[in-house]
Amino acid sequence: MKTLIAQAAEPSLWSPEWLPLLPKRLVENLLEHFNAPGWLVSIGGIAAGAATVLAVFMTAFALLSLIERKTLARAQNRIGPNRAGPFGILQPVADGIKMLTKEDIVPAKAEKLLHLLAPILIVIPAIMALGVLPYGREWTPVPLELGLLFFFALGALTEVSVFIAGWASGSKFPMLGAMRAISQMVSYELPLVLSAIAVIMVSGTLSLPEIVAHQGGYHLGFLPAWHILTPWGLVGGLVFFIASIGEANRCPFDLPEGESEIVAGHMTEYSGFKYALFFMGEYLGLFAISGLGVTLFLGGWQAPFPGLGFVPSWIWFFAKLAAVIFLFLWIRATFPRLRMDQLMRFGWLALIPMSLLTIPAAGIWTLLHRAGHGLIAWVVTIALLVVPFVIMTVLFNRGLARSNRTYRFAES
Amino acid sequence: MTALLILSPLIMLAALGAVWKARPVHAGLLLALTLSLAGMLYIALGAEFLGLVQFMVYVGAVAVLIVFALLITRPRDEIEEIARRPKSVGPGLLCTLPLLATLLYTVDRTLPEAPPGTADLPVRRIGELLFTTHAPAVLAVAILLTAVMLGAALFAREPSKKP
Amino acid sequence: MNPLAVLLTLSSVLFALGLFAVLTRRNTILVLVGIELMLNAANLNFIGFWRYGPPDPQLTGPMFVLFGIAIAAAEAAVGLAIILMVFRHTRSTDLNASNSLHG
Amino acid sequence: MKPPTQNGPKPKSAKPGKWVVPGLGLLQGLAVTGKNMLQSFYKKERMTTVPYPEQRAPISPNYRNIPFLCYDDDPEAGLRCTACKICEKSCPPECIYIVMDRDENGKALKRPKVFDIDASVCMGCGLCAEVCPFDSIYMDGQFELATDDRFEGLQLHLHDLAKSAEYHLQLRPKEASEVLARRKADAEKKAAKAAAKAKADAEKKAKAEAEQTAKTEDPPKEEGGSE
Repeated sequence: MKTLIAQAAEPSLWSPEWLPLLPKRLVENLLEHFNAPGWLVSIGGIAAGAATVLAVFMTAFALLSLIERKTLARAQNRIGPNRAGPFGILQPVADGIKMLTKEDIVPAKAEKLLHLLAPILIVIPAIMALGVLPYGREWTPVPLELGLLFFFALGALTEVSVFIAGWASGSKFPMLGAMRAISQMVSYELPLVLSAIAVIMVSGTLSLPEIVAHQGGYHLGFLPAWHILTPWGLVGGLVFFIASIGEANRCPFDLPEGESEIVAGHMTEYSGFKYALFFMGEYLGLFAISGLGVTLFLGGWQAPFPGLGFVPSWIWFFAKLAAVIFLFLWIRATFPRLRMDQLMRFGWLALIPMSLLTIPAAGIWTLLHRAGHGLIAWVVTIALLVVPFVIMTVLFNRGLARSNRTYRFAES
Repeated sequence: MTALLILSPLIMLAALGAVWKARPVHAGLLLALTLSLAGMLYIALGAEFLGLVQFMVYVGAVAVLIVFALLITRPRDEIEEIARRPKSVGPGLLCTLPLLATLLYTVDRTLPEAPPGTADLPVRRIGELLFTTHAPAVLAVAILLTAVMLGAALFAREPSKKP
Repeated sequence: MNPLAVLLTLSSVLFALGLFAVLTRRNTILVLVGIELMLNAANLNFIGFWRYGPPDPQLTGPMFVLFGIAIAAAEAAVGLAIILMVFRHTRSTDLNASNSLHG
Repeated sequence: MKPPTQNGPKPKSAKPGKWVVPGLGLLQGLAVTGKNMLQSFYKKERMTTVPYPEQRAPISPNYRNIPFLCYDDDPEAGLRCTACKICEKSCPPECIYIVMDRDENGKALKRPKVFDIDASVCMGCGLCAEVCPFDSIYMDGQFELATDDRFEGLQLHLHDLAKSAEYHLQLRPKEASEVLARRKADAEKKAAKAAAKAKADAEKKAKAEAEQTAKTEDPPKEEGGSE
């Protein structure tokens, strides 16, 4: 046992940078100590790494369900849940118990097996997506060479599981809700992928840790080289962020399961823990997609200022993640829900052209930088992005001026 | 190799289900399952890029599209399907079995001792190849896809009701 | 057990199942399912020969699979659009019902 | 008849010179909620809600729910209600039930023996409070009426209904003070009248006695002449 403690006393094991990897290395040390076979050690390590990621994001999910309600409350000048535990800390526990004790109703006409399978199929891709993101300089649970493509492949899986959830409930309304949700997710995945392509083109790789490494360094001493701070990155980041709201079915685009819409969309016939699984899937999907946004545009675990080497890198990732998710909540507290046709028109006529615009802008940006003319690159890309926006505003205003509203009065 | 032996029977079963299942939506979902298992097989064989593209394009788009079409047309003919099955199975088998026999025969006869082959698929290499040697093909496919998108949108659009 | 043999039998079985589906299914959309199966069997062949064949710097196998996937997606989209048009016209997706040329 | 399509008023944003930049409106919306979010932490008047059971927001004086009977000082004796049953007759859903108190030999005592109000029927219209001539029944502001028994629990009896005048004063300061002032004035007037009457009686009695004493002195003198 003593050698284990000596091993565990390695300075680097307890250093804050390696803290998230502590369980994984402890399990590996333990297995090696009991000289387990090689493959068992690696499996144990992977399991421990996965367990840490899961533990981190389960607590984050519990906290987010509380923080969301408190932030929405604060925006509406009220306090938000503060009954369960001090400041409402135990509210997620209360919700969890409520969900567990609720009776699990399966409608008669439902396909029993698929009805059970759907919530599982929604949570699995969300959790798998969390495994790919680079959280810290040393902490990337699964450093995939095709991390980004893996991410969008999982996005495709959620659509099939949403369909199964809607169709397996048997009745018409969940099916309609599912069709709406799928058409929204499909049409919002396009700008998501297109704006990510701009990032791939600039950083030249599909692997997420390398994209974050590419965003290291500081221009002019203090300006971090994040993609969001470049003109094409700003537009791409905004499009990515708005598309991720659509992809996660969050507030302005939460038509499928909005309260005033078709009951709860594809989740109508679920109750009890299956319903909680849907929520877990939605929140983990929210974490995953905003984590990807942080990695692609906000420079993952890169520190904002040069002098902050002592702070462990994963702190920056989670700080940025918290900021992005606060923005989600803020937007949820502010904007009304879009109608289905407005939602689709906005997706196709506004987001996709803007994301298509970022790709040539990013191309020109890299070429000019490679040719050494940094300043010209800024000017050209800004011009390339701002001019179409101005043109669109002019057309928008002229259209607005010309549009005479036609009123149809009810026949008396 | 072991992954191959696990996945192949699964794919065969899922494909059989997709073909034989009376209820159309079940067949569609089983098709999605076959496609995702095939994607996993590609990844097991070392072609991750193709496996993930298969997931994204086939499972994400084509399978969902097929199942959507099934939803819209909502066929309820699984009863006649079973009723008329004996009549259509005979000729169907009559055509496919000889084809299967010849395929398996050719597989068995022409198979040299397979060298280990390369197990990795460098994505950067694919990118270079796509835009150098196969550049015209990529442009052609791009034009084709846009044409298909517009065509499909025009086809499926409701005839606009004159106000 | 030669892995290439396993792959090729798998793809040929898939192809046969696809053809069987195309021949016996009455619902046009499920005929499309059969076509997708056949295309997938072809892709599988390419990957099998690329993986267990001689090393190929030109990566012709994967290239073919990429274009195959793109074409299959396009084909599925157009096929379904046509099916929807026919369905709107004849209110049924039964393959045998749409055998009249007029109207 | 084709519905008249009429060019509506030009949208404000479309007037020339006023540019509408798409996306600016969104930021203004975010600014509003952001301001709310920030100020709710340090500005008191931002917080409109009150943690209910611990603190209670004051209810407005003209809120009315279920009536109550007012008594001056003693719940039994000081009860203003004289069981005149006017409120019982005037109650639209007839949810008031009064039985007059009678002493042992059946003489009506001006007091209710039984005064029941069915809270589940009472719709809080306030007619009983308007018609009551004896300022006895008023509308209460008490809304926590939840009981676990849906029949007997909602029957409010005399002891539930009787509440002190101070409660009334605290519930509706302005109205209660007027009633009290009026009652005090009536009481004084009555007392004054009673006092005046008492004085008058006293005088009459005194006069009567005086005459009687005078009569007892006169009759022996004129006794012979008057027969």
